[in-house]
Amino acid sequence: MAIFRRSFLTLVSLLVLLILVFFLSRLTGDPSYLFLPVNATPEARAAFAQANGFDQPLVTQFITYVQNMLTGDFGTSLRQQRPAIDIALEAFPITLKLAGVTLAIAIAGALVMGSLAAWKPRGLVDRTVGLTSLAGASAPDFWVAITLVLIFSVSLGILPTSGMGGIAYWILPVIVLGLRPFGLLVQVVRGAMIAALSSPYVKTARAKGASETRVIFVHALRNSMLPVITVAGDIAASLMNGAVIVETIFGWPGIGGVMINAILQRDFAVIQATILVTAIAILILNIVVDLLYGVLDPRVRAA
Amino acid sequence: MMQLNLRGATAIGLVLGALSLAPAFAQDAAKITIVLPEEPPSLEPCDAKHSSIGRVVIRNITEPLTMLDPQSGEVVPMLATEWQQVDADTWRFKLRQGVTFSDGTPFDAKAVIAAFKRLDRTDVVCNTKQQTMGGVDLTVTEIDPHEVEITSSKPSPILPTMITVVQMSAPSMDMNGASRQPVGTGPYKFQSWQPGQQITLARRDDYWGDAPVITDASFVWRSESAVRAAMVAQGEADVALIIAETDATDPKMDYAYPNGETTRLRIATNVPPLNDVRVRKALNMALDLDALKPIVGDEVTRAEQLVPQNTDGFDAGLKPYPYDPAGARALLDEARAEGVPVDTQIDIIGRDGIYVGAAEMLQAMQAMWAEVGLNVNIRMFDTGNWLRYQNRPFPEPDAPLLGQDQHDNLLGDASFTLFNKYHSNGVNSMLWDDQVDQLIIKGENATGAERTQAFQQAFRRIHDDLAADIFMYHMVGYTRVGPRIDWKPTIATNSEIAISEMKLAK
Amino acid sequence: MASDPTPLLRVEGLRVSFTSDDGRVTAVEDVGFDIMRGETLVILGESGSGKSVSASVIMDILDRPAGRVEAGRVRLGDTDLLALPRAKRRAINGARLAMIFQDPLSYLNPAYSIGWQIAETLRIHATPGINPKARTVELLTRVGIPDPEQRQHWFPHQFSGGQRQRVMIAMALALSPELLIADEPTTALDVTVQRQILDLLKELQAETGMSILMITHDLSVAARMADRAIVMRRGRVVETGRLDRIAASPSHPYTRELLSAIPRLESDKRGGKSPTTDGPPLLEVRDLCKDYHVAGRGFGSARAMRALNGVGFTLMPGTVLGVVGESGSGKSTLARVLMRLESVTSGQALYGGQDILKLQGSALNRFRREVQMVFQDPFGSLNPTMEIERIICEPLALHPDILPRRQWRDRAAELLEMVGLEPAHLSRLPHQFSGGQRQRIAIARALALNPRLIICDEAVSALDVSIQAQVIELLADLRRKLGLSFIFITHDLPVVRSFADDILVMKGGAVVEAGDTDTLFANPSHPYTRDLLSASAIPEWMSQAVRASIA
Amino acid sequence: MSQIDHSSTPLARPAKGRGTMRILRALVQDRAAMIAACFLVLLILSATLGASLLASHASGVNMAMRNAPPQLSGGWAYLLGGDNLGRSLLARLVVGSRTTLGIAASAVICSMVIGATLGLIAGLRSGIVGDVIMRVTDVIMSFPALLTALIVLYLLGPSVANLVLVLAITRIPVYLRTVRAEVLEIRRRPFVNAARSMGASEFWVVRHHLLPLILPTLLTIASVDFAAVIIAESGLSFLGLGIQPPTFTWGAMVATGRAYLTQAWWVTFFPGLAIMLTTLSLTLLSNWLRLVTDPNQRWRFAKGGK
Repeated sequence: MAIFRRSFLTLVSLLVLLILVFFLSRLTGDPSYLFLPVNATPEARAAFAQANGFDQPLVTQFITYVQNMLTGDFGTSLRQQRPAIDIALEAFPITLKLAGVTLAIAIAGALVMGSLAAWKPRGLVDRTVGLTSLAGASAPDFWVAITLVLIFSVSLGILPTSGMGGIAYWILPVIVLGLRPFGLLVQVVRGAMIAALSSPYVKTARAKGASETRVIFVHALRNSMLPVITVAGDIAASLMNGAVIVETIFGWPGIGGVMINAILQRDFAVIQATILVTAIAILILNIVVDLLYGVLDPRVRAA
Repeated sequence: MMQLNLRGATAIGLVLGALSLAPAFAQDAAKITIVLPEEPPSLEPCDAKHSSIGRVVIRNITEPLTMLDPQSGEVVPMLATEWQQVDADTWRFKLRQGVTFSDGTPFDAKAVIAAFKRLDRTDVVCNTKQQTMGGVDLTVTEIDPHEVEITSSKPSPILPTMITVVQMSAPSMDMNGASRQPVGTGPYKFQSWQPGQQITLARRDDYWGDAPVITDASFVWRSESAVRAAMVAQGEADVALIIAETDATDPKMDYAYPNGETTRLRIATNVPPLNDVRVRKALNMALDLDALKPIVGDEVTRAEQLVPQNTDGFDAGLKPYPYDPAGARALLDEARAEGVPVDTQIDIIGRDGIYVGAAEMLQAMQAMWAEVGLNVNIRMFDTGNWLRYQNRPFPEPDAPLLGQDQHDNLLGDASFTLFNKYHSNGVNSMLWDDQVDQLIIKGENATGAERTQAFQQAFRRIHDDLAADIFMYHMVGYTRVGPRIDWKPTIATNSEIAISEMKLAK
Repeated sequence: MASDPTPLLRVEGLRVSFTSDDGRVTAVEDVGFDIMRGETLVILGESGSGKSVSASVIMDILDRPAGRVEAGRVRLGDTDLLALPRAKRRAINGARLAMIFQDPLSYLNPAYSIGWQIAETLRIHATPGINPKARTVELLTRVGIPDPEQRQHWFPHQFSGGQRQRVMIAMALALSPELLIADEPTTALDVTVQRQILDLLKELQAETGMSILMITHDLSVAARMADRAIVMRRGRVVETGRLDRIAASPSHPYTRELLSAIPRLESDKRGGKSPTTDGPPLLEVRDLCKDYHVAGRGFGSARAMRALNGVGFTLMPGTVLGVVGESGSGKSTLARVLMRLESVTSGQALYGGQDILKLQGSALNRFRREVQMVFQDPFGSLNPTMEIERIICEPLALHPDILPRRQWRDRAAELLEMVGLEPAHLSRLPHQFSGGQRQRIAIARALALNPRLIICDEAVSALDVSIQAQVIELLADLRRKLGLSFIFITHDLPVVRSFADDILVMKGGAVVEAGDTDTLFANPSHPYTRDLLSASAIPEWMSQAVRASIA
Repeated sequence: MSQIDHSSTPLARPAKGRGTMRILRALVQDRAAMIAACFLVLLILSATLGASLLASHASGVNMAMRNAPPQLSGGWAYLLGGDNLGRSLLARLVVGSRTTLGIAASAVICSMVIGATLGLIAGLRSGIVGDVIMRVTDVIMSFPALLTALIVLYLLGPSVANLVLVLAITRIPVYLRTVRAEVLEIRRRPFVNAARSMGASEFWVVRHHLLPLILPTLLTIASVDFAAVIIAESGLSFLGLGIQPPTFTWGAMVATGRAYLTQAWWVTFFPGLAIMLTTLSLTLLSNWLRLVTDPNQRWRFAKGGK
């Protein structure tokens, strides 16, 4: 029930988002400057505006956009002269793969490291993890990316510089992209685990004879998952919008790069299509997160 | 920390080595990979002036009727073997025989007509026509299957130069949208395009000219210069097009070459204090541009006009303004004394990334102007907003602005530059000078020495008398070429890469 | 019963210390005791006496690194438990030693089904011949969970408190341990359920012959269960022996104090009825009803749940009304409704002739001055970030016209003294006080505005018995001095006996019995009231022994 | 530090300064927090005094020292090396600290104040108002930050204030959601009910009971967010949408220095290090503050007893 309500509300916000994107993006300037040569005459610009419908009042343009959308036409890219939705749908799976793998690894790593850090607060693991997560949060990702390429590809020659391919091609992008999520998640896991490890049911488990490993990973961790899922959901949402830096540096043609280029190019149809795709993905993600709450915490399921 | 990183890296390296995760870089001898700065938006031949399209298409997939020799700047035959002017508006071109498109269609007069038609399409933005032919309309008629007549709507003394940009695409090509699989007469044919990842071309066995050495070429793209350079260093690619000067660290692989671009700051010559020629001269004299070369590349040369050498109209006799801060100060004092508002804040309309070091360059110039007492402020824009300031109507017509600009004229004739940039009616011009206007019109309608002289006089007046711009450099590009192939980039490389010219290194 | 000369478990010279704000504090000092096979040993003591810490050491579940065993030995048979490496030590838990806890809701893992949790014990100590699934159902059946096949898949929150404790017991008994440690197993439960659980434990002990180490602060529980008892006080054992002997001749002053609570609880002498029982009533409540709407907003039908059903009573000035009931009886809802923290569905509550349920603005503000509330949880009801002075002065700050600001500090000091604390405590933070002290602070706050009525919602339930007695004494004292009226809400009948003039017994949102305290205790008419009374009663043998010893 | 004794305002103040002394004493006892505090004091000095003193050193172009490596010989100016225009990196770090800290602090404070206010409202009003606020958050989160930047800067023009606005808008959801979650939990606690029963208004409850408890969490997020804002600003600088030269921030220093990574690592390394140390100090200090203000947590981090 709550899920339906939530989905409905999210659909409303999706609509609001599309309206905002449509009108506000058109406030960022006339695309003819970017698509016509620098010596184009005012007449040529007028012709361009007319050909693309930019001479119409904004509201008319929006109505046309919505009408076309209902027939499955999401507009044509000015730059590539092909359906904008194709461009978005080509790029999105790549982002999804990269984000998915990165997030999975970051979560797994954060669960293990965060648990160990919480098991002995102020211990060696705790301090190392704390420092890593801070470094991850404060190091600019383009800097990290290029430094890693210079070390691992150029100096050591053991990893490919960039591109998509086998496992070796994933290592650097996943590290760069995962550093910040890992840093954030590990802190969340640590916090939740410190609380969980001092909660009564952990004593019960110990009294039953469960080993410390079992206590940490079976009893405490399961109960620490709710905040982790919340934060991971937020991170996933931001990754859905694309990992621009990583995508462009490593040559992964994901949706973030497409979106940024479209914004910089004033390619409105593509801006709208990419935001539509990512927003729907985020909507689905939110529902999945809500469902996960129920799976992880039976009390939520009952409510 | 650095040490730790390296040690950790070595450890990981050993593990990876053991698992042999490292990719196999070894490539087939005659296959090459070229890494570009960006993915082409399409492979539309009529939009080949768009350099990211041209790099893939021109002279690989499609070819023009005539071609500019990058070394001499002369127009040389390509798909047309010879041509002659019939009258002021009309030229005749003899077509090369025995040429076929990669889809098997013969190349003949009908194909030429179709290719020119493609240029006139209204559904696709074909920049080529807009950019290089201005308001000139061309009509092609068939004389016989191997000869065409091209008529222009106004006299075109340099028509053979103008049509170097028209790519001969196959008549069979779809007229809807921008093509993503072009068909042409070139030595390579389009093979595949994995969006976002790579475009591959394969050698044609039935090419009309000499068979090239390279059998297969793939184009990939990385926006980060350091990564492009690293790919060639690693053997993942053979050519890294346009790398930053800072990444061109290996003299064995990296080539510096003039890339046809000229940089300047365009002065709003109609707004005080910039409407005073002394202030404009002072702006030029206050800069020690020789000292600032390293910011954009040690190999750049000082510019005093907006076209490179080998361009018809280039005046080799012009000398750049000397670095003379005292002189600049004197000029400013003089102007100030006459009531010119010299101390008004002057704004630079800049664009980060227009060329490597663009922002630093402005900051350095700003510091030097501050030395002579000029109050210059920098305003940086993204490309879209910056472009608004390039074109009439100008957004802030009453503000004393300096517009950061970079111009390329690869067509070998100053007419492609002068009217737009300096004529009172030019869309990008901030200069209103009758004498310059007359010289430009005179040159455009003349041929031979008369044309050259008129353009040279225009440039001389613009630089020496009017100081209409702050001229900076003829720029250089850097391209990294891997050890496997034998090839040198040229002035044309930014916009076309003829793979057929590449050889395998011995 | 215990004829085997070697004890099952022997604790010797145990010393445990904890890190606290003030450095290391010794929590347990030189504690030792034996438990024989098949016997029940009760550790009696109040919170902070070290009884739970001792049990934690036996089970190796001490909070670390804050807690540390400094000295002592714990022998199970021939094994010194403290000398074992962790893995070996853990293998004993669940198999030979088992433990159940006070609050089964938080001691059961909320994320797993109860069947899974019971079977886990069996899986950890994989024993050939035992099928975890079948054994789980068998255990659940034995502890009296209906429909165990189905309910083994339920989660802890889906059970009632009593059932959860049964599940706990099933889990502990999975491998028939030799010793069961029960740490306050019935404290959080309603009195009627308490007795059922204790009976169950006794039955199971008879069946399996296990020993039980029962930790409690509750004499009635001890009396029901114990063979022998030890009494702990401030980390030390102050008394050891058979419980009847301790009751008859307590040797330590503390034990005497503890036992003296019994006659006090049973006495019918109250703090003296106030003379001002004539005149108009202070509060007259008529036919209060309160419905909750359950289920989601928006879609679907909202289900109504009746929390209050026609509740009515009259409170005279200067008198004390006790409201008694078990969880879910609606007694707390009544308090919240009267305090205007919640709305009602229907009904009236006349205070000074005005219906307080309809008050708005300044009239409501005036009402809030005159009626104050003291909450159950002394840890939650004080803002942990505020100094005591600010806490006590908060009502003065909310009603700034009563007292000029410069007098607040003196007023706060005066109030603290009134509730038996020192004015020097004004600048401390709540966490620096014990539960009883915090409840005194809450009372001081309630007194700040010179109210006429104080509503106490389970105000002493979370406190130790002796502290309970002290707090009630304080309230009775205040009532005498200030002529206050009280509505005193509790689940514990004996607690109100010495304090309340009239009693209201509630069940399922309705009043089942109401009347004068003496009459009600002497002649309970409703079966539910009788149940409540008998469940919380101290066995006769013990009261007699105690009375004899004190006399 | 003022966050701590703010709680003693309208109610009678305990002997003034005693609280501050207690906190100072606690600070001296925690070595890590002490070092962090010293670093931040140093930073504030550099942003105020230092930036004024060294302004000229930070802007003078000296092509002879272009990308000069860190050195002891050239006097203090080139201790950390020179940047791509031969300006003293040390001077630029000091001068850049003013804008960096100014922008980051304003953005963080703006988003914190707006986010926390909306979060409080959403937490206290579960009806339509709360729903609307939460959906607005969804929209902000799905709205690309770059587009926000372009829109704001196009409509309002590039200025430091607008830059702060852009950075603040994009960070609001974090605070909003956190505060809402905390409010939902805290508002059920008995002391909130106690205050209500005494006649406390909604505002009073927020001011005296919710905010003091939420503040430590807010400060923790803010300290990490500080780095996020600095880095986001560097990203905008990189696209020409950030701060306008000749003004610069550490983020902009990293962004422009990145082109020289192969030749002159120090040009990006030192500003990067400065960002990291600042974040580290803020985080250490906010963690410490949380411990000091939340006594119930303190035992967990007690020394010894391993």
